[in-house]
Amino acid sequence: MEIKRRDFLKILGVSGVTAAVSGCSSETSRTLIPYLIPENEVVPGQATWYATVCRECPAGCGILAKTMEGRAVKVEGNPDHPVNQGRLCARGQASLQGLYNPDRIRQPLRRGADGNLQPVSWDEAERILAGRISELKGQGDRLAFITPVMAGSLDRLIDLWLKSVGGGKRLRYEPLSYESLREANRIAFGVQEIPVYNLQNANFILSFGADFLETWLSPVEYARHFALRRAYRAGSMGRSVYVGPRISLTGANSDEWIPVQPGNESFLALGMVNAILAEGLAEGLPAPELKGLQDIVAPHTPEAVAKQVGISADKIRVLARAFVKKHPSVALADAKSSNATDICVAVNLLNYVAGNVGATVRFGAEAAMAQVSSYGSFQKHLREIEQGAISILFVAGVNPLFNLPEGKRLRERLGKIPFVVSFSSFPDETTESAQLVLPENTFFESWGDYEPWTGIRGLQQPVMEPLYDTRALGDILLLLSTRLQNNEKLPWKNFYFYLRDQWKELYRRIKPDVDFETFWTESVRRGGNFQSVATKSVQLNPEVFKKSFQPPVFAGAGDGFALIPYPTLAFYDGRMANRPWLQELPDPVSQIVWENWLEIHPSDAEKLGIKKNDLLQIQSPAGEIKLPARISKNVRPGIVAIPVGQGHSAFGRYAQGRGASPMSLLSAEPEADSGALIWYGTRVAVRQTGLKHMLASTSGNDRSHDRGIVQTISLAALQSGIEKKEHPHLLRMYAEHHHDKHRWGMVIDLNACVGCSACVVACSAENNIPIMGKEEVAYGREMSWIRIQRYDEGTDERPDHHFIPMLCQNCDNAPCEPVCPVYATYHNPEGLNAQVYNRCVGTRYCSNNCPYKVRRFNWHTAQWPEPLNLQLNPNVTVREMGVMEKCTFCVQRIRGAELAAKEENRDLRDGEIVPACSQTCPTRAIVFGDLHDPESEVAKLAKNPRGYHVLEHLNTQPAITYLKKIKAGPVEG
Amino acid sequence: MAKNKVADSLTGLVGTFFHLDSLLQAIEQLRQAGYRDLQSFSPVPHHNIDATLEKPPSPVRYFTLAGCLLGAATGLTLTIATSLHYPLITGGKPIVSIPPFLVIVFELTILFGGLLTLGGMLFNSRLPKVNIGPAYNPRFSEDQFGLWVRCEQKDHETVTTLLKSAGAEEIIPAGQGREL
Amino acid sequence: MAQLTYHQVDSDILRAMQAPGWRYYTLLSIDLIVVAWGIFAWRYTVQHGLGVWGLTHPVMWAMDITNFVFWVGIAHSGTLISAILYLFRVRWRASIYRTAEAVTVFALFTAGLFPIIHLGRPWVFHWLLPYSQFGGLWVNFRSPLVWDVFAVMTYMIISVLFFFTGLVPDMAVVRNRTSGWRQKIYAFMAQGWQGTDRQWRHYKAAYVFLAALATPLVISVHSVVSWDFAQSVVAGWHSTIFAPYFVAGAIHSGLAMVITLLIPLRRIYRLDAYITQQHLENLAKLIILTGLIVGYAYAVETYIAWYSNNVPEWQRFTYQVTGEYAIPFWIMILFNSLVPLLFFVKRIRTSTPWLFAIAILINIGMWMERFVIIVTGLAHEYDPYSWGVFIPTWVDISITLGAFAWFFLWFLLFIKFLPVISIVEVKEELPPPTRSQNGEE
Amino acid sequence: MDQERERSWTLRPHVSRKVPLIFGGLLGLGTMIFLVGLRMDPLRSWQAYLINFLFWGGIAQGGVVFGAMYHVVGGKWGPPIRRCAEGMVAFLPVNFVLFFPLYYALNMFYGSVREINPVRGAWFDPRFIFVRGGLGLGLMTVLSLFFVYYSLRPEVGWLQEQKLRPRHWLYEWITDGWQGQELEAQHCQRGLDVLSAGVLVVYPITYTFMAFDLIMSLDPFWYSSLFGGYFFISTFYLGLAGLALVCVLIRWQLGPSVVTSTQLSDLGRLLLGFNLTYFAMIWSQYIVIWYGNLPEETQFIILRLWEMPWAVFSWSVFILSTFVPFLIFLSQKAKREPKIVFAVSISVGLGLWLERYVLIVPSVWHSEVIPLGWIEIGVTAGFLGAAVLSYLFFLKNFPVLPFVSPIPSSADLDKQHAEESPAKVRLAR
Repeated sequence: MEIKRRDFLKILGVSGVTAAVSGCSSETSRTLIPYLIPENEVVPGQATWYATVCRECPAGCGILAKTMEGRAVKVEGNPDHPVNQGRLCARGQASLQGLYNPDRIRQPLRRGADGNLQPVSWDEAERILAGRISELKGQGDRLAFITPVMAGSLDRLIDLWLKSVGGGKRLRYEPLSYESLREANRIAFGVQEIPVYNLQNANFILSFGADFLETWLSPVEYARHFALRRAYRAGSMGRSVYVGPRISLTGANSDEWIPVQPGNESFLALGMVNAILAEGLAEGLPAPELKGLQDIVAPHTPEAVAKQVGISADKIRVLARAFVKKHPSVALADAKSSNATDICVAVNLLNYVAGNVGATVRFGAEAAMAQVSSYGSFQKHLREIEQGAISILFVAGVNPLFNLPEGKRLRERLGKIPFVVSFSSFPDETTESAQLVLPENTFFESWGDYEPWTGIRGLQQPVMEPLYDTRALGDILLLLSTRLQNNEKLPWKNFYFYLRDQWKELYRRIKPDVDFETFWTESVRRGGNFQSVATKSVQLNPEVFKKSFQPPVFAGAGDGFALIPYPTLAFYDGRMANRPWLQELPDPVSQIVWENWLEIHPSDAEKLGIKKNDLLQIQSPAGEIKLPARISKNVRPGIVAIPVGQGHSAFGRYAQGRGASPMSLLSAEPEADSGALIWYGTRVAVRQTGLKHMLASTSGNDRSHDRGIVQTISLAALQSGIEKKEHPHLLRMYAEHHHDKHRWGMVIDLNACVGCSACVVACSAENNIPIMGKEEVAYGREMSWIRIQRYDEGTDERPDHHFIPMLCQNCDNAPCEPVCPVYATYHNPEGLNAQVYNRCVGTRYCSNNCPYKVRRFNWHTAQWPEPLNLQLNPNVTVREMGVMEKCTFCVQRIRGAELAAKEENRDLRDGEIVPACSQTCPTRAIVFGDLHDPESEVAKLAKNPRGYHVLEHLNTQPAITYLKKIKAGPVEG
Repeated sequence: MAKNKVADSLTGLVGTFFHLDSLLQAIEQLRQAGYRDLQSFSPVPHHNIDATLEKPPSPVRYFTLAGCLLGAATGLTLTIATSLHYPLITGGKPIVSIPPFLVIVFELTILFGGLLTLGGMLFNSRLPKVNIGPAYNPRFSEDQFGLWVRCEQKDHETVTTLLKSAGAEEIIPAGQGREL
Repeated sequence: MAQLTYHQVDSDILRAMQAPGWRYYTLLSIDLIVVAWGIFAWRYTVQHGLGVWGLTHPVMWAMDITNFVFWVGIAHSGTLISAILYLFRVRWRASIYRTAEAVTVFALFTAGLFPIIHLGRPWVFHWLLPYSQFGGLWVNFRSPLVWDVFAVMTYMIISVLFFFTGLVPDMAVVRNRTSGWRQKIYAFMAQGWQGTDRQWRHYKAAYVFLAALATPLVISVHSVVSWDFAQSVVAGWHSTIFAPYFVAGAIHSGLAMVITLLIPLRRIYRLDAYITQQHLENLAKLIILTGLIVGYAYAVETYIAWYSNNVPEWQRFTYQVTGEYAIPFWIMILFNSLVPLLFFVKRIRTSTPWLFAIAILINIGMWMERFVIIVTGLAHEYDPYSWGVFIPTWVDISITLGAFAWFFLWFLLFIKFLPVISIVEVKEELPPPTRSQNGEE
Repeated sequence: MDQERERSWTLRPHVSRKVPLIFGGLLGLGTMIFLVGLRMDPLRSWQAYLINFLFWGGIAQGGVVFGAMYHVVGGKWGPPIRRCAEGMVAFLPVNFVLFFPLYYALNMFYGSVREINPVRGAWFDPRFIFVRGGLGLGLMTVLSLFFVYYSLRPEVGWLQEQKLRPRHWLYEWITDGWQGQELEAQHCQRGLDVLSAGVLVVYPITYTFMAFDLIMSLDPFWYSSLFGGYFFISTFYLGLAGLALVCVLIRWQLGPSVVTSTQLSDLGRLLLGFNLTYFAMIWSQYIVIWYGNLPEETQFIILRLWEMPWAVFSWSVFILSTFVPFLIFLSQKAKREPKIVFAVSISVGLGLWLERYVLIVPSVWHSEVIPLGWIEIGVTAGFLGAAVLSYLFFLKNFPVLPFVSPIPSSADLDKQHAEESPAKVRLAR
């Protein structure tokens, strides 16, 4: 069968080439430098890898794009990039579906007389735009330019360009900004920055609502840190406690969840500081500082706080002690309430007294996020707009009309602007109200650089020709300036040369001992230039001693529920909602797909007589939305939580008309101190509509019913030293069969797995897994080969979520194999449970007989609307309707590596073969390798005393060993 | 009628009876008179007919046995040979896993046994036949019995009288009447 | 009263084969419409994929396989009556075995469709047949599905042979009573039968051996069918009792189906003289037996589910009793093992309406049994995350109805084209005409 | 007619005085050995006791069940065979009594089970097993006794009328309230109908639980839903073998006119049929367990089938009780030949004794030496003695040729009724 498959692939490859021949011309592609130097560029059926930067969120991870026949087919993390070190999150993996999104804007558009957008040529578009700009006659400040945080050459170019047209207002807008944190750092330490957090050194992570595993600052990096420190080493492991109104994924992965009303976090932090000082645990504080601190926290005795926050004073003391004793620890704050800055300040003080500042909280290398312009200033500009002070608005790479509260009023305001230009690659809420749309390349098609943290400069090169008639923002601006005869100010032919010049300056600054070309080539190849920056020490800023701490205030009726809108793992702020993979990716905690919901505590639901899937009307002073109910103990009573990201009115077929966006419920009033948008500042009234709306969940049952699928072990037991239990010698019904060369196997460490689901998307990308849509998934027909199963092992009071990646176990005694009448599935000599798609007749017996239920059946013919089909991996068959499919440890990668080894006639190296899931796992929870080779990592791990097989009693002898999750229990101190 | 071309001094007579006992009587009388080449026609089988004709038991059983053995052999070779020829491990079960194969063996045993049984029956009773000989009378299938006697022209009278005495309703000459 | 004469037997039985009236044609056309609808539903499936059925992950088999098992089961009583009772020299089978055997053959025609219908890619169904494919790759003889292919094929062939062998002498009768093209056909089927002593001798011998072969075969077939489930590791499927339990169940349903068909048959064609109340009562007695066995199996299954101390097994059982499929489950218990107990009452087992009603109920109950076994086993398997529910769609239902119509189509044709009662065997039961009798007359 | 009856009454096997003595001796010896064994190695003697309890009780019960079945289907082909079967009832009361001592064994057997598998512990409280087992066996015994009682009553009644026999408490009891032939015929008829049905319904249930409680559960993990069915089929098969043996002996005693060759061959055919059924039961369990490959099931099988020393036993069970009889009985002639039938039934019996042995011993016996020696032989001999004595007692007191018969079973009555039905299609004669 293998032979047959490869023949088939050759054919695919050829067709791929013909597809790619469509225009490989410009200099850019000549100036590309592949990550691994191949003999020649495009070889049919052979991959070329290019290093670039992921721009889906401000974290700025480095990625390697795998291109075949001139099209990118897969992205993986760039191992050289310090932020993500070769790993990617689900969003990063799905970035290709931005590039190949069928709803992309394919050429410039202008709004015609009939109010609809009509295609125009670039030339025409530039003419119009240039005309508009020249009308300004030097009143450049009537022009406003909104971009996200760009932290790189393009950012500077935009400033230059604005200057060249006589100045103009510049806004760096991020929906998930950290203004209060930045402000708090100024107040506490006098540095208006966002520091580096070294979670991997923190013995105790105390997170005040910071979801660092999903979206907070740099999730891939922090997930890695988190898992590293959580790993059980020398009798101990890092501990973590999550403080917040709801259990996020981060909360679910912490040892403890301390539910507090939003906004009360500050008092808890202060209470802890108070306790620490009272017990004299804070060492080395200069007397004046100590004195000042004592004054601030004096009113916040644990007892007082206990009353305010609703957790016992002893608990506060225990936490306080633990926080100091487990030095270095770290407290993180993601404050979104009306007193956000207070909270951040309080948390800063906590870190300070525990001596974490300088240890796990380091100033010096600041985060690009610090450059974000505050929501307050945004409001200011909007006011100007109302006064008609702005006549041209440029919007690039952001979608304020979706993300900002009071969307309707905003639209009206923008309506007041005579000329709105959008550079968006996709139709979205903002392009809806734009007069001119100049579609930008996706980052896969354009040059650029991005510096997420000072010194870490990712270099972004195009990995393929633009799919459509789109241009890079930089090029557009430069061409525009040519039209405006501003060449003397902006003398660059196109952005590529500007970028090079920028890096020349960098070159001069850091003076490496190579000539510029080598430096440049090397940087492009490696995907950037990475320098470490010295930590600078900070002292308390006297201003802090004058700080007074306010309780949170809420807009809306006092009896309403405090509303918690939260960005999600899959959609971030909503910008990813048009990626089908992410739409069909179950939310790890709720396991719901394709829509969003309102999360309410059972006790509240009971009061209001709300049942599961009841369609609810949620009303705030600012607006109202309708969402189905999800009743869950993941939120504390008195609050309701709604995931952000769905509810797009215009964002392509996959995002449009799904659920609703809670942002429209928020009040527009910015926070007093920092001017940040207040997320947790609204009370909403929840009412029944009497209608039902079924949510699609992939979880057949939330409990594991004593099936021992996720197994855990207590930290104590581990410390007392357990032996891997040897099974009683079993009499075999039939002789053992041998694997002559390799026996591929996998180890999955459940203690490392945080359920981030990156593996799921990676698998879809690698293995051409089709998406089915809400209705099919609701009926249980999703196609994912690997899934993150979530079991709630908790009590009635408190949920306790366990995550387990479930994929084909490639059993030695696979029950699925013998029942197949046509040998479509069999056990290959390397221990893989092979599945021969072309042989399958579709009796489906194999799936019935698979205890792990990891086989997927093609119920219908899979759909890949143009140009999504260009992403298909030519090394993997696209399955026909009526056949069974499943994971085979990425057999195509195994064969590839074996071939390579054969050509170089050497043995395979351990770690040379990496399946897509394992490759992308940010926490390195999944390890693959040859169980026959005793030196291989996987073989060693498989011997770990925590190891077990799922459903061992069925004697299926799986190739996957799971390592039990360690239950550390509540922190003690 | 190919056989009729064979001009033969031998001919046959067919007596028709309304009653079984008359038929039996006729058979006995004829056999005593030395006419051993008899052939009865009857709407139903009756052990007495076989008894009086003293026919040996049917050899069909050997066909059945042969069929069963053949089937079993086929089953074994089919399953084992094909599995060895393209050895694929499934579910850790041995390439030659006898227990499952025995199921196939069993089925084929029955199948071949059945087929050869039928074949044996057709072969032994000279079926199928294209055309029916003159000796046959449609009422033999309904409620009458017939007896065909092979005899020479000269014996016709004697045979006729014997048949008559046994109670034959009508007697007609039927050349090579043997179930042609 | 006067004895039945051979002559009368012929005319009575052949009466059924006279030209049909308008009732017959109405029935036939309605039936044909349903068949056509079923065929359309299948075509629709082939075009749009099995997604149009209610199947899902994890319930990958449901009504398709239910129908297969049900119809194979229906087939069994025919062989029981024609072969097994023949070996035990049970005389009363004579006048009903032809119908019973027809049921066998037609039920197999119906069952045989489903292994093909249920495939994801029916157009390659021939890959299931044992021949050398793709350079020497045959079928996987370890797969119960392949056993199925062999068992059902063998059963079909043997039953058809048995059926037609039994028909040969009767065909001669019909041949001799018809003329024109009809006669040609029957003459062909009669194979030139003349009823000579030699023919009878070999015929009888062959008949005995075919019966002797059919007996173990019929038991093996439903055992094999049961092993489609028992060989798996699915809790609720993997059970050693399945083979005998399914065989008993098969005969249970088959007998019910035979009764269901015999009652109208004897009424419409006035065959009470041949298919007597006594026959039906004997069938009812057999049903008591099979019903008891089935009930025993249910009980033991339950006991073992508890005794085995096996979490998934027991949870599946409780689910079966209380979950989405509780109603079918209780229908199955009630109709298959409790209702038949009514036959212990002589008044009930001798009353035609009661017989008919209960037979229908058993048919329903047995269909439900297969459905419950298949679906509940899959719906709640080992991995709770992957639990799911099967909800039938219009396509599932249409195909099922189509199958029933298909079966009755054959049966309707059978009534008109072949003698529904074995003429020869009935004659055998009569005293042969002898002089003495005539003396009396 | 009376003469004829008288003839068949006198036609009884005359057993020489020695025979009872010999078997009495065996009984005594066996009892002694058992008691000694209890001192030396209780576990071993008890397991031997259990094996024989199941074996000899099985023969007797199987025989009676055959009688009941014969009645229900309205068999006609062998009155003496039916009576020989009924005779086996004589051992059932003894067997019932022999159940009580097992109480002391159960604790020993189930101690370990309860530890390993506490969930089912209560269910395996010896007292509970003892009670439910006792009730089942008791019911079974009573039903069987009364079934035979109704079969004998008309004849004994006739005997009493004819004063052919000295008065005897047994006869007195049997013919208590005798109302004359005709009435009795009807009365006993009804009794037989009811009781035969009763026996046939209760037997499978009782023996299923015997199998589950006394054999399957000796292994704390193993279970097989078919095991109960398998065991009562096996027991019935055993009964048939025993019956065939007796029939041949009777034939040798009273000549071929009493037990004809045809009857023997019919018996042989039955044996063959149940031989196949028995094998089907084994196979249905084996193939499923082989294929499923679930440790909790396979261990039990592998240990017995593929691990020495038990493999030897298992395979000899297969050869003796399944394979050999099948081959031999394929031939028509063999079934008619008393000597061969005799040999085959011995082989079946032997095989099935070993079967019970290999089912029970490996579960409870965990030392190296194979427990097969004087204790086992002794205990077996004891049971043999008891069984034979009780059967002789029956032969001594009751006619082998039931002469007030054929008692028309209700099945026949139905058939007569059928004869009157308009159509004269004659059903089973």
